[in-house]
Amino acid sequence: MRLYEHQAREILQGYVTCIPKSSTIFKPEEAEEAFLKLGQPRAVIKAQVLTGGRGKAGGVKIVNSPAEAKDFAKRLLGSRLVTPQTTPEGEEVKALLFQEVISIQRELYLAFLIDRQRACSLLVGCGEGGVEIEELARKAPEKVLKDPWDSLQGLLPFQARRTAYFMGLSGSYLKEAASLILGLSRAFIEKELTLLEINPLAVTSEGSLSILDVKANFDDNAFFRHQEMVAIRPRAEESLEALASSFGLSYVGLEGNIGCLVNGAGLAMATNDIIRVCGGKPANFLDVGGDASTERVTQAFSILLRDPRLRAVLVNIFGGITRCDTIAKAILEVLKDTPLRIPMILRMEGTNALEARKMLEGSGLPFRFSREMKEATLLAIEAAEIKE
Amino acid sequence: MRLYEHQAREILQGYVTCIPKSSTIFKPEEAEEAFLKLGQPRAVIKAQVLTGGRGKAGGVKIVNSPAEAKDFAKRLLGSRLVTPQTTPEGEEVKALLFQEVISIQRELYLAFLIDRQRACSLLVGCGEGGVEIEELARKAPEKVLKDPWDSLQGLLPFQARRTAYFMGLSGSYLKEAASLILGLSRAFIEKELTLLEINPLAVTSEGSLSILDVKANFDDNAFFRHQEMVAIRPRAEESLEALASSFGLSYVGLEGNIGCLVNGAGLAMATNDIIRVCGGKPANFLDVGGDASTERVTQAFSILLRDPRLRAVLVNIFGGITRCDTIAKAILEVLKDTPLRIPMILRMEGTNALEARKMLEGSGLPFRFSREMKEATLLAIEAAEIKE
Amino acid sequence: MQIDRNTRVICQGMTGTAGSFHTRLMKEYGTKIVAGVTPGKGGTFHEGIPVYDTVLEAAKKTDAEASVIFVPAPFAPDAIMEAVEAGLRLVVCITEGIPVHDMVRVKRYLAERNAYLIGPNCPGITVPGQAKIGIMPGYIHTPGIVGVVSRSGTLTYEVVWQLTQRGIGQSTCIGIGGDPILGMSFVDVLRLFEEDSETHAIILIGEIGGVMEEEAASYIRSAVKKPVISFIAGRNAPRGKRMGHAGAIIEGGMGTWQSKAEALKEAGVHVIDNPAEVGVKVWTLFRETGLIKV
Amino acid sequence: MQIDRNTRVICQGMTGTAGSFHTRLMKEYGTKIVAGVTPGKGGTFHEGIPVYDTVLEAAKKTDAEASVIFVPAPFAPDAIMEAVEAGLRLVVCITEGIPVHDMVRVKRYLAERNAYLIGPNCPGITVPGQAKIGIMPGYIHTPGIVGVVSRSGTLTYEVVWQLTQRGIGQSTCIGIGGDPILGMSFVDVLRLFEEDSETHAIILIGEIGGVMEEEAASYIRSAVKKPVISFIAGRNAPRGKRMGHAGAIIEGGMGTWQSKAEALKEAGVHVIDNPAEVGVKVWTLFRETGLIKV
Repeated sequence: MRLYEHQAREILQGYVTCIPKSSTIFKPEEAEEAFLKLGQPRAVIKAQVLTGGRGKAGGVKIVNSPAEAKDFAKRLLGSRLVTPQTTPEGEEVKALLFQEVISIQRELYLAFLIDRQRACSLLVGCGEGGVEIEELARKAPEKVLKDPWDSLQGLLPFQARRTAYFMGLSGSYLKEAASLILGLSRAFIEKELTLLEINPLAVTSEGSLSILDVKANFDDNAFFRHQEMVAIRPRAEESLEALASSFGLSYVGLEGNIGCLVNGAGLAMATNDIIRVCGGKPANFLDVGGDASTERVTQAFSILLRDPRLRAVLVNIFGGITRCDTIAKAILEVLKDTPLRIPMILRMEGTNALEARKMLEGSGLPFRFSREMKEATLLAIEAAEIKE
Repeated sequence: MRLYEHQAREILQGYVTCIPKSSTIFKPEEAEEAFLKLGQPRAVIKAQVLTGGRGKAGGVKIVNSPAEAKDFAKRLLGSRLVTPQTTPEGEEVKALLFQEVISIQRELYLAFLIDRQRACSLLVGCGEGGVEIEELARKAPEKVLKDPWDSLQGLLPFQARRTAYFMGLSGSYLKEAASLILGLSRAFIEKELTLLEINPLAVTSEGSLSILDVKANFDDNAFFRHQEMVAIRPRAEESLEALASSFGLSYVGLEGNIGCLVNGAGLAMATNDIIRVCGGKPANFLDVGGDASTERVTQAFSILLRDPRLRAVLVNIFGGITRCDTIAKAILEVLKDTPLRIPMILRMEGTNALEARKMLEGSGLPFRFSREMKEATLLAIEAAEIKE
Repeated sequence: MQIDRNTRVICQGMTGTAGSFHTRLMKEYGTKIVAGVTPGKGGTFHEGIPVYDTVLEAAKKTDAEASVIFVPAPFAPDAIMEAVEAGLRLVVCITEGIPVHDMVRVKRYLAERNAYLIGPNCPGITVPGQAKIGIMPGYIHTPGIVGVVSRSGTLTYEVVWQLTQRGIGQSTCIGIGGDPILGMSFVDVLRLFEEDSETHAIILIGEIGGVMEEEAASYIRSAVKKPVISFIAGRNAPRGKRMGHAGAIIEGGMGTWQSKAEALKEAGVHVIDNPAEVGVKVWTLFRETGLIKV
Repeated sequence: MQIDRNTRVICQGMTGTAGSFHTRLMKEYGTKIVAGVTPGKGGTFHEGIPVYDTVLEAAKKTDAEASVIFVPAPFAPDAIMEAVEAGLRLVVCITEGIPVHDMVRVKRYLAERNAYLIGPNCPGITVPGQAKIGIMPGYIHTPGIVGVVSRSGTLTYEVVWQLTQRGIGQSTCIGIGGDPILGMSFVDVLRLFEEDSETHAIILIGEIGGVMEEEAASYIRSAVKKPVISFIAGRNAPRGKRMGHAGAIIEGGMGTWQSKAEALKEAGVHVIDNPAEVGVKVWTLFRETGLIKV
């Protein structure tokens, strides 16, 4: 789960001290109060979206009065911000962060993530921060320190100091940065983040450090230990993706017209690949996962069928821990309430595939069956074209 | 720091659930209320002392009424409990624990400690508990499981289950014991205990587990991280040992008449040894430690000189990180206020020994000097005998 | 790591729904499931198999060498460590949804011990005609000369099934799992396949993300003599919204389909584009290289 | 582990009171102190010696091989790990009062790395006439053939001084420290002494408590050919009030003066009773065995 900047700040509160004063608003009416609460002549307002490039897209502004703040809030809240990293529809702005204006002397970069290869935590530090960091890392990799560390020992204080030193900090900055880095490492472990990025970390004109922006990812598998994360989980009604996620499904909307329902991420990607290879366009990626219960698959189908652009549905199931009869049962369950208006091509193989086929054939509904992935794909593409 | 049973119970509260209901009193007037608060027809009252064998010494009793409770409390509070493990003077009873009476079906044994050789934590479990455990461990070592574990990983759940299984527990007991053992392991690590012993752990007639007695040692070096332990640290006025400990000194009262002040535990023991070998009797063990400040040594001297039994004082200092001139300064400091009524034999060698000797000789006070440990010892013994 | 019909396997979490179901299927396939482990249920029987409280006890009593794990994610890391500590040389963890920080700890634990872990979030291992330890459908396999290794579950079945339908048998099929942190990696399995006298060719099924395929490519280039055929899923996957710069800084351009496909091709691997044509492409290739004689 | 006048040593915590004082004494003795480390004071000079922010930087710039640590107990475990991680092959930790659970973690860290740790809570190591890394008074030493190893600080000085006064020189003196968990143990040092061509006899100064002397005895019996003389402090120490049964269960009768003395005697060690007579006893013994010729 990607965290909004204001959520990430909230989480860091217990771990580090150098977070600028801020507050978050969800309605334009709250803008003036938020501005006044900061108690400063100016405030920076930042659109809360889960995408980069918001600055250049007009999602960040320094305002000089409550009125100006309200104006900007009115304009931005509820609008859709389009950045180079979003789809053309952009992302809706549902919250704004009001923050005190920090005068920056120097920008630094810090990040924590999981090192998959070495199976450990990784601290990344750089003496230069900002949006050009990737470019810098490519051109001058020696300027970026990548320090693997042991989650069991925790990041050691000397590692934190070493990184701070590498970032060009000395004297009191060295100590302040080391304690900041240690605090972040604890947040990374205790909150089970898979990414924690501070960019930029500012050296302020007042001579201290300040976290200007935070990006954080929480491990969805760890919800069972983190009620505080469950509390801020996107609500199911916010989007199809969120709805799917609330049932443990992985759903990504695409731009085509063939709805796909597949078990397993690899097979789901391969199914999207083959539709493309054969000349069709998938409308979504939908993985019902391993060990899918009837209820989960039922939800998957009803989410899938909500998409008005669909011209055909391709179900590609290779049973393993997921049993094909479970899928069949779920399909019949959904179609009891929702009549099927578009062709559905079913390809089922693996555990209990025969039982599933029998159940579906017995239903009298107009399914088309195939035992081959390519044949099923071609049938789906054909059906989608006819319907169009 | 050894914890009283009631303090150890307090500490375990956040970690485990199966602690019997109890309350602690410090005055006889509180006895009736404590009895009534338990809300049961009977209560077991236990003297809070830092020594074993209190049961046989009359420090534990089951009472059947508030009046009986008050009676027992009056008799015990303020008295000195003598057990085979105390000095003949015994240990003063300053608090009583009132606990619900548990009906015991079976007694088990659990302990956590530091394994010095392997430099790790050690879990000890046995299917038989009670006071005969040492005997059992000697006669049938295969009945005692000693399971080393990694403090970094923490005790792993399967290790806890394995130990519970070894202790002969199964079914719901297995799970309850495993979760108890895990809770205790967390307390052991988080509270920086060097010993945590549950003996006996009872299987009750009601079919659950119950911690009947707890012994715990806290690592004195870890006070800087544990304000909650600082809060229950014995107050300096409680005993000479506590007073010494409050200044970071190690003081143990003995039965002789030669006061010893030495730097370093090894040399302090060796000094006591040589006094014995030469026919004298040390009155105490007093190690001023490494890196002794003037203030610390001043306190050491004034604690030492409070002992009315002293007939001579032997100061044996071999300077290393402790500088002899620091010691000399402290001696002169103390003797400014407290006139020296008994002979003091000074043996100083090592870092800044010459400077120290000069300072002391210049004071005009009646010190006797020696550069040899044996000679100094003989002088002290001689002095103590004359004085007597 | 020799797995066959005599390999004695215990099942952790056997008394749960998935554990029960797949224990039955494994037994039907011929796998020797000798015990189950469910704490608190020791002393009972399930599906005719004895259940123990601890893996240590189960392993001692049954002389087991391997374990397959179906316990829920919150308890699976402990189950893995318990199996390894009890001396089992192969542990297959089917469980999906284990938090990544837990797996970091498990890997740390494994690094100091001597055992193979397959998974988690994997279909397991099948030696066709001998034994399957995991959840792969049994009938899709047929004995033969191809070693199959895959990060995916169901996509593996798809590929194996295509092979079997065209008469191409498999020596061993291993699904290493789809999680960020895994027990055995592609390289670990490639090493075994290269050494295995039953395996004459290798199929590697990858996915976008991570750099495991790139590592495999570099290992193949240096140490694998047997022919390798590969399919990488996700060529047309939507580029996920990026979150910060850290991932890009670390992977440095790797992780994409292009990066993986190029690395593998440079290592002499045949990279196949159409997932439905793996079987037929392998068949053609084997004809050309003489691995199949007609 | 070769220490001599050319060994380049850094001092962690050099800018503190004890660090400053003993750095001066070490330099006076002839030890090559090449740098100090105090985070936040990098770039300055102290006692004419350059100070760095990190050990890594100090080690790189000065080519140091060893470190001596005077930093306060709460920060000392980190200082030890920093020194080891920076590649120093010998770390001497003088600091006393490190919590035991911290040292457990440090030992875990050291187990996976390649360095000698002496201490904590120890006087350090002196090679008479060459260098001292630690806080032993310099003048008590004289070069010679006896290796001294001890768990005690000041008692070591006492014994070394007795030797020197009787003209018996030392090859190396090592105080391993008095804490429950230590870097080098008696056995580690005995191994070095046995291999060291400069050392012809060994003095071992023990204390009651723990089982390190018993371990040493068993090692001496199996692997030490050189004569060993020992004094164990605490024969007349009051038996501390016992707390629970766990200690007794674990040590199983070991840890007492009797247990240690007997074990050492059985291993052929000369155990001396009077701490004031170590020097004279050693002298007599050396005369008898020909290690001193008159």
